[in-house]
Amino acid sequence: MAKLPKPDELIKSIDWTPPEKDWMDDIPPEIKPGRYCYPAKKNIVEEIGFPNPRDWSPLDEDWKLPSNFREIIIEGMKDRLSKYRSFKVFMDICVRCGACADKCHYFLGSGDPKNMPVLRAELLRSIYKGELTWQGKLFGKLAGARKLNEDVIKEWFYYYYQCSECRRCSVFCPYGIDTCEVTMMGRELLHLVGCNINWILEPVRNCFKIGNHIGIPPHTIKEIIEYLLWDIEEVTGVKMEVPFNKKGAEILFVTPSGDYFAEPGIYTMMGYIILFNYLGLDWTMSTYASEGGNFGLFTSHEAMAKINAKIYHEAERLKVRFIIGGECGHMWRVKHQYMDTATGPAPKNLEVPRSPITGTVFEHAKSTKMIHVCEFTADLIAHGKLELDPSRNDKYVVTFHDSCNPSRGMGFFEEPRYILKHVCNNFYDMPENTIREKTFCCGSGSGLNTDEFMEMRMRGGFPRANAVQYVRDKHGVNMLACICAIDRAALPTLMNYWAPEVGVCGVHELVANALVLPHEKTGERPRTLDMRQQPLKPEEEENA
Amino acid sequence: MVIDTRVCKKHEPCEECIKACHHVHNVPLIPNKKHEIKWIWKEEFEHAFPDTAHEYLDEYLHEREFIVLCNHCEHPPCVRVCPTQATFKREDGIVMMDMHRCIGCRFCMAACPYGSRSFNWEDPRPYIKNPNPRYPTRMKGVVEKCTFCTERLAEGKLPACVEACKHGAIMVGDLADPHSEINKVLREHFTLRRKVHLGTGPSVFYII
Amino acid sequence: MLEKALVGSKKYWALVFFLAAVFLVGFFFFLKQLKYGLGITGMSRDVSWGFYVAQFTYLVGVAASAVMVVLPYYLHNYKDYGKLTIFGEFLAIGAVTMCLLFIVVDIGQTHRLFNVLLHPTPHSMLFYDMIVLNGYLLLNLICGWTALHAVYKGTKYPDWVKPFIYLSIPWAFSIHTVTAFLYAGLPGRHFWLTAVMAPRFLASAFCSGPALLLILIYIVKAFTRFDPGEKAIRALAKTITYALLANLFLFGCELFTAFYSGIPSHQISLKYLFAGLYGHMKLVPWMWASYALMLTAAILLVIPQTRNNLGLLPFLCLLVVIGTWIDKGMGLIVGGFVPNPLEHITEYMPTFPEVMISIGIYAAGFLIITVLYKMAISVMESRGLI
Amino acid sequence: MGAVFALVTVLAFVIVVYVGVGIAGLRGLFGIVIPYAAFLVFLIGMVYRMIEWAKIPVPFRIVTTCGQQKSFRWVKRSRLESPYNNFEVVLRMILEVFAFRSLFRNLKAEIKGPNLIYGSYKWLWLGAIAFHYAFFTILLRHFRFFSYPVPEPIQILDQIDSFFHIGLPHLYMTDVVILAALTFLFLRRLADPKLRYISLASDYLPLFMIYGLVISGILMRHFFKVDVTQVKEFTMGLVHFNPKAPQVGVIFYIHIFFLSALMAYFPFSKLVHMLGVFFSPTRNLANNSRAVRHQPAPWWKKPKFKTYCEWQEEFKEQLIESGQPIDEDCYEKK
Amino acid sequence: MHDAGKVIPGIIAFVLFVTVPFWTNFGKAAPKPQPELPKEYKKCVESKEFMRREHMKLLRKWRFDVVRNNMRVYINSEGRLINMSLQNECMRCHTSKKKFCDVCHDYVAAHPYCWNCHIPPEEKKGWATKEVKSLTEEASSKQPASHH
Repeated sequence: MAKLPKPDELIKSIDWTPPEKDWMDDIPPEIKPGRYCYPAKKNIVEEIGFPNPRDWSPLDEDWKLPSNFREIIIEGMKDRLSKYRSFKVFMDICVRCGACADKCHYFLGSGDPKNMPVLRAELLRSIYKGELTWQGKLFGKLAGARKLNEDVIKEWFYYYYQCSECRRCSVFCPYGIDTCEVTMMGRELLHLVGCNINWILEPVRNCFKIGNHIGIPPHTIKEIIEYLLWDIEEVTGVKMEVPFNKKGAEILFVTPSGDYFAEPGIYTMMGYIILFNYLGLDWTMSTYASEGGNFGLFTSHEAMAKINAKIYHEAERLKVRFIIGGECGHMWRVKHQYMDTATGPAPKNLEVPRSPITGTVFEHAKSTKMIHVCEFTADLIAHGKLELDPSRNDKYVVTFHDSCNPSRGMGFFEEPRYILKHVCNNFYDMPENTIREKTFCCGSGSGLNTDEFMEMRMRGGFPRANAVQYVRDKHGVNMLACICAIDRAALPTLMNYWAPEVGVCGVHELVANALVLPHEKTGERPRTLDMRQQPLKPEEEENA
Repeated sequence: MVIDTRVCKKHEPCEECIKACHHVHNVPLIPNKKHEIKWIWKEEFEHAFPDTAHEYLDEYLHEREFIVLCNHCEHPPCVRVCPTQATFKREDGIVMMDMHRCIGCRFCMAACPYGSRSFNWEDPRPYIKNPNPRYPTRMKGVVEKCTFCTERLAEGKLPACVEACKHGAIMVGDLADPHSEINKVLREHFTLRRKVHLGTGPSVFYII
Repeated sequence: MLEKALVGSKKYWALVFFLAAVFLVGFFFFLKQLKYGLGITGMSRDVSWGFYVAQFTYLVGVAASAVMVVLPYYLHNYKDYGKLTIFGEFLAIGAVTMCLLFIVVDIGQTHRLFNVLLHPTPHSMLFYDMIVLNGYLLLNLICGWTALHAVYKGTKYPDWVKPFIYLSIPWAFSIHTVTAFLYAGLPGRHFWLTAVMAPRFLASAFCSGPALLLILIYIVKAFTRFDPGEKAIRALAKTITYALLANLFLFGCELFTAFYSGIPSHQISLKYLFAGLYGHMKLVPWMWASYALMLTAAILLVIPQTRNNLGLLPFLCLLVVIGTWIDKGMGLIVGGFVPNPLEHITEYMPTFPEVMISIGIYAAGFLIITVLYKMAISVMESRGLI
Repeated sequence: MGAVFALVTVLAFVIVVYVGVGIAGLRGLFGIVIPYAAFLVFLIGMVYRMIEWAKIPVPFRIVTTCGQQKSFRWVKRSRLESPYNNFEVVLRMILEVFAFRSLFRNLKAEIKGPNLIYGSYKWLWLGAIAFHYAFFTILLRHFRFFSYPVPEPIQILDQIDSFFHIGLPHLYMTDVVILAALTFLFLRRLADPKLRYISLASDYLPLFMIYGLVISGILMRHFFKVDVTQVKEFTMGLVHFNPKAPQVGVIFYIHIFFLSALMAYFPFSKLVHMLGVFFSPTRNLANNSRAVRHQPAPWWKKPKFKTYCEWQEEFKEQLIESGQPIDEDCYEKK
Repeated sequence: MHDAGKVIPGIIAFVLFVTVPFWTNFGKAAPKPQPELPKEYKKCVESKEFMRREHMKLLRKWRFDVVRNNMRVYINSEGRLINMSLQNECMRCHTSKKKFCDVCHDYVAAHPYCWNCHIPPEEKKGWATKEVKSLTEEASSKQPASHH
């Protein structure tokens, strides 16, 4: 693995001035360690059934592409141009105004000009023009057109796996051109010739075969959760329960497997469990549909649908009334924007979500019947159904990271903030141009949170981390709350690198900290520990 | 220009010069005093020469009305203040107006110590009964004043007022030419000029 | 930053729409004026400048006053004015815009406005006034905008703007000086023909402008979280006090010169304004009111107890604003024209359309100020400065 | 490179017309044949592009949400940035098309020491909006050559545009604005290294063609005068399908040729953004995909996946071992 | 086609918009301006082509020369001397503004404002239509706030 430069060296190395050389002449790209992900293993590609499985490395001269790769790609491109209006329109209408250029976190952190969204799209657009339009064929480079060759494939692989599909550029584009769509198409085309990355395909394979990204079999899931239940008992003094595969439950709860696998996601998981037990919900989890996340989204539309379909399938089998989804970014992009047309309609037994506690009917989810756990909790708080003691989070000065997908693919800004403002006393937003619809990616989105990609992760995460640094220095922020499993996995590393002393947590971890359980209310057993089993009020402990 | 006010006195209430001028130049007759346009008109002594008037003046002066018009000053303040050179001094000394250029800021009106300038507060045409087809009118929003009949001088004619005065009370000539008739008249008579102390160097002389 | 002015409370939008509506009403009357000519105003052959030019003159003063906060802050590093300078500069932007609009409506041939540029005439004071006013607008736009932009970005203002800030200080003096020269350089207008015209202009500017700024700040304070701090308000009140005293003193000098010398032409306009001439006394009550207000304000401002009473202060400022507004906005210009050079008396009062157009321009100016202030406050809020 | 090519192309246009009309006298070709042909290409090309796009389905609701979604009544939602129904989408599109909403949001990033800071940057918005509105006004103004009597609104527009009497004929304000805006749009491509890097010949060419169009128009109005009456007789002839090429200066033919070139170039270039913006799925859809059932694309097939029963079979042992319920329904069906 | 309900009206709107000049003129006769030329004079100041093209520039130059330079005689390309005056020279031959100037000006919707001041031959009678008395009343009613 490549050596990671120190933060100050990294900043100094950023130069946004592009080289004098024309970008079309600058291929194949110099594949730099720390900036690419390892290719998918041969057996995994085989198991998924994708073409051209082989052992190869991007550092090799020969990528062992199929001999007819040009035809494959061009046919694939034609096919997609006729299926996705977004793709065709985005190929046609870009005026290269450059408004998107300095909006991409990977560009801001790396200065690599091909990370400018306009140019990332141009990598594909130039082939579209050169191979599929007469203008391009006739005028070539003057019309921004070029021919497809192996070097172009290398370039695509390098740069379409340096895009986290965060859609920040799309916010600023006067025509709403969404580089995410272009990257998705680029990746789909690359799959056709067997150029894919392991960090994405292995979870996809696991999801297909076992039920979740990490590949935890059903009995292990139960074990893990039981461990968490013990921890909960340790902290709260209450023995809680998590029903599995319970038929006839009212609610099916789905959350990314990251939440029951690793810190700090597990604390968020504990948060859900405490909340649901506090409310006495009739809920269940599934060890079959045990994945809320969806790495299929980073693979292809088909893979995405295939993973997502399990949730409705399970909801139908369990005869639940509606579904609650946990805190996850790209999961919610799928649930919000794709679920309906990709795997809908929702099975008949599902009803329009209605909070059993407050009676609120979630009209805005009346078709997909699935609500975000933050929506659920915010509604509870708004109706005064939760007894909260925000001072229990007083050791934290909290800021909130808007995850890309719920922000720009859903419009989900107020609900989590509303919760945070009720469960902790010290909340500060980051500077306005780095949050909400202008939020920055953690640097590791869309399946790029792998260790070999570390340099690019730190570079891409620089804008986000820099904003955290700002509130850390200004308001003493020491906790970065988020509603995304990838964030929870990627941000601790990022914070460690750029903004040490800032922790990462899910919103529901803080909810659970603040939630006053009935016996705590009576003073039977005051809570002294937080979800992490650290003292709630460190100073007092020391003084005592 | 020299005006022999003694002649005028004899022929009161003669207004031939005013009538002629205002007709030739299509000067409108606007009943509203505030919007009046005047190129040449009559004033009493205390108004025409406010700083020369005093209570012991002869009745004779009080009875008289004096013809006043633009003085075509040697150092015209109106020219100095005009921001567009719409009013300018020609080489021959005539202070001229370029109606095509005037923006109607009325700075010249504030600057002129003789009240010689009029502004078109409204469209003058409805107030012109009998226009002279050989001369243009003005439009609303510009300042105008006596031009010493440059259009007539160019044709070798005398200014309209001079020509109209049957009694020869008004005469014009070249002050720069020491042998001109006008210089002779000025040498022979004691004359007054209006507000000389302001340093504008008015070129209209009054024989009292 | 402009986007910050596009989101706001209902009250903010109510104000914006109200001002815009008033502006449109004024604009409607301006179209009538364009059609009919300036004859729809109360101006006349004798009083050829009126309300418009008077408002212009007054507002140049308001604009110039920005320097009273800019100078202590940037030159003397008077930190307490830190939050206030941007508001001063934005008030200047609004005021200069109004000045320019008053000139536009006062011109008889609006179409030919650009003749001033097409035929530049260096011997005309109006030419210089055009340069200094537009220059001052530009300087304040650059300085105010960049300063606010720095707040927006969370940085210090860039170095390149410093020369512009320093330039804006003498420039502020120049705009009012040159405007005074418009009047002071005319032969035959004895009321204006005085060497203390420019100092008088500056003195009245430096009390009326900061007074208006203080009133606006009080309004802003009442509706937002913005607070410039008591120290800043007190300091500004002192500036107003001294400038007001200077203004009254200079007027006293005028009175002395005119009446001790006994020269009639120097007295006559003053007599008209304060006592009336031959029964013409339309402006007499106004002028007495003006000086009564200024004197009252001066006395109360000089007494430290009343000056430091922060509840009373805005009302004292209001007295200053109204007093100087009448003095400069009515008396000074009209007084110069009555009696006319031929010593006829034509009185002047603005007509309804004339007042409506003027109110429309004030609405436009305050709309600009509202939008700029809203922007400044939102930017400061977003950085947690207020 | 691209800029030089575009410049050479545009100069070549001028030379072609100069030779064609000035020397060879091919007035009919340059005045009638080419304009008609170019207009046809424009009309058919643009309609073809729209049909081409419309034939492609929009399989997913990929709205870019820039504001709060509709959820609870007590949460203030953003109707414009996160439209929930078609009416709100129309509002969003109006803002986008008429006010360039997204460009208005533009920021400029800057690294200062260890900090990444974002400044407001609305110059591009200003340049773009000035250019487009000026162009549109000029287009409308030209309607005076295609109508008789000229409709009152067009005449009023003309008078407002030439409100300030500068020169004779009066200078149009839009002419000044469009020249300034074009110059800005051009210079920014040269001055910013990032933009220079991404700019292609096809980015400079339309700019230069519009430059040519505007400059030839201004020259014709103010300097190399042509008999405007003859020009109007000709343009009226065009719309009555009875044109006679006018005996006027070459400058007029240069103007017409630039216009023709631009029209013909339109459907095949990035200029189709004029219509494409209406087809952009991230902007023209409502953010209501959880609330309303939308039709999937016709080609879309429901995915095949491992069903629960298949999965249960595979993990039956572990399920029983860990005490998780076994779904008996799986066996009943068989 | 997808979204035909929106796309087809869109296409129709587009086509209608860009073809405005064609369909608004459809069925109307193509007009041609016929300015009335003086019968007794054959030659204008300069050639017909020059005058059609550049008369506004020429008049502008004249106005500058006469008013500002006190030059009143124009020497044309043939060496002929001409008195520079719109009102007194041009309109001597072109005896009608309506039948000459306005014909083309109206046709191309050009509205020069020369005639705000200069008097066209057919308007010799003047414009004072109102009685002086009513004018006085009107004027005083307009100035309610002021009187002498």
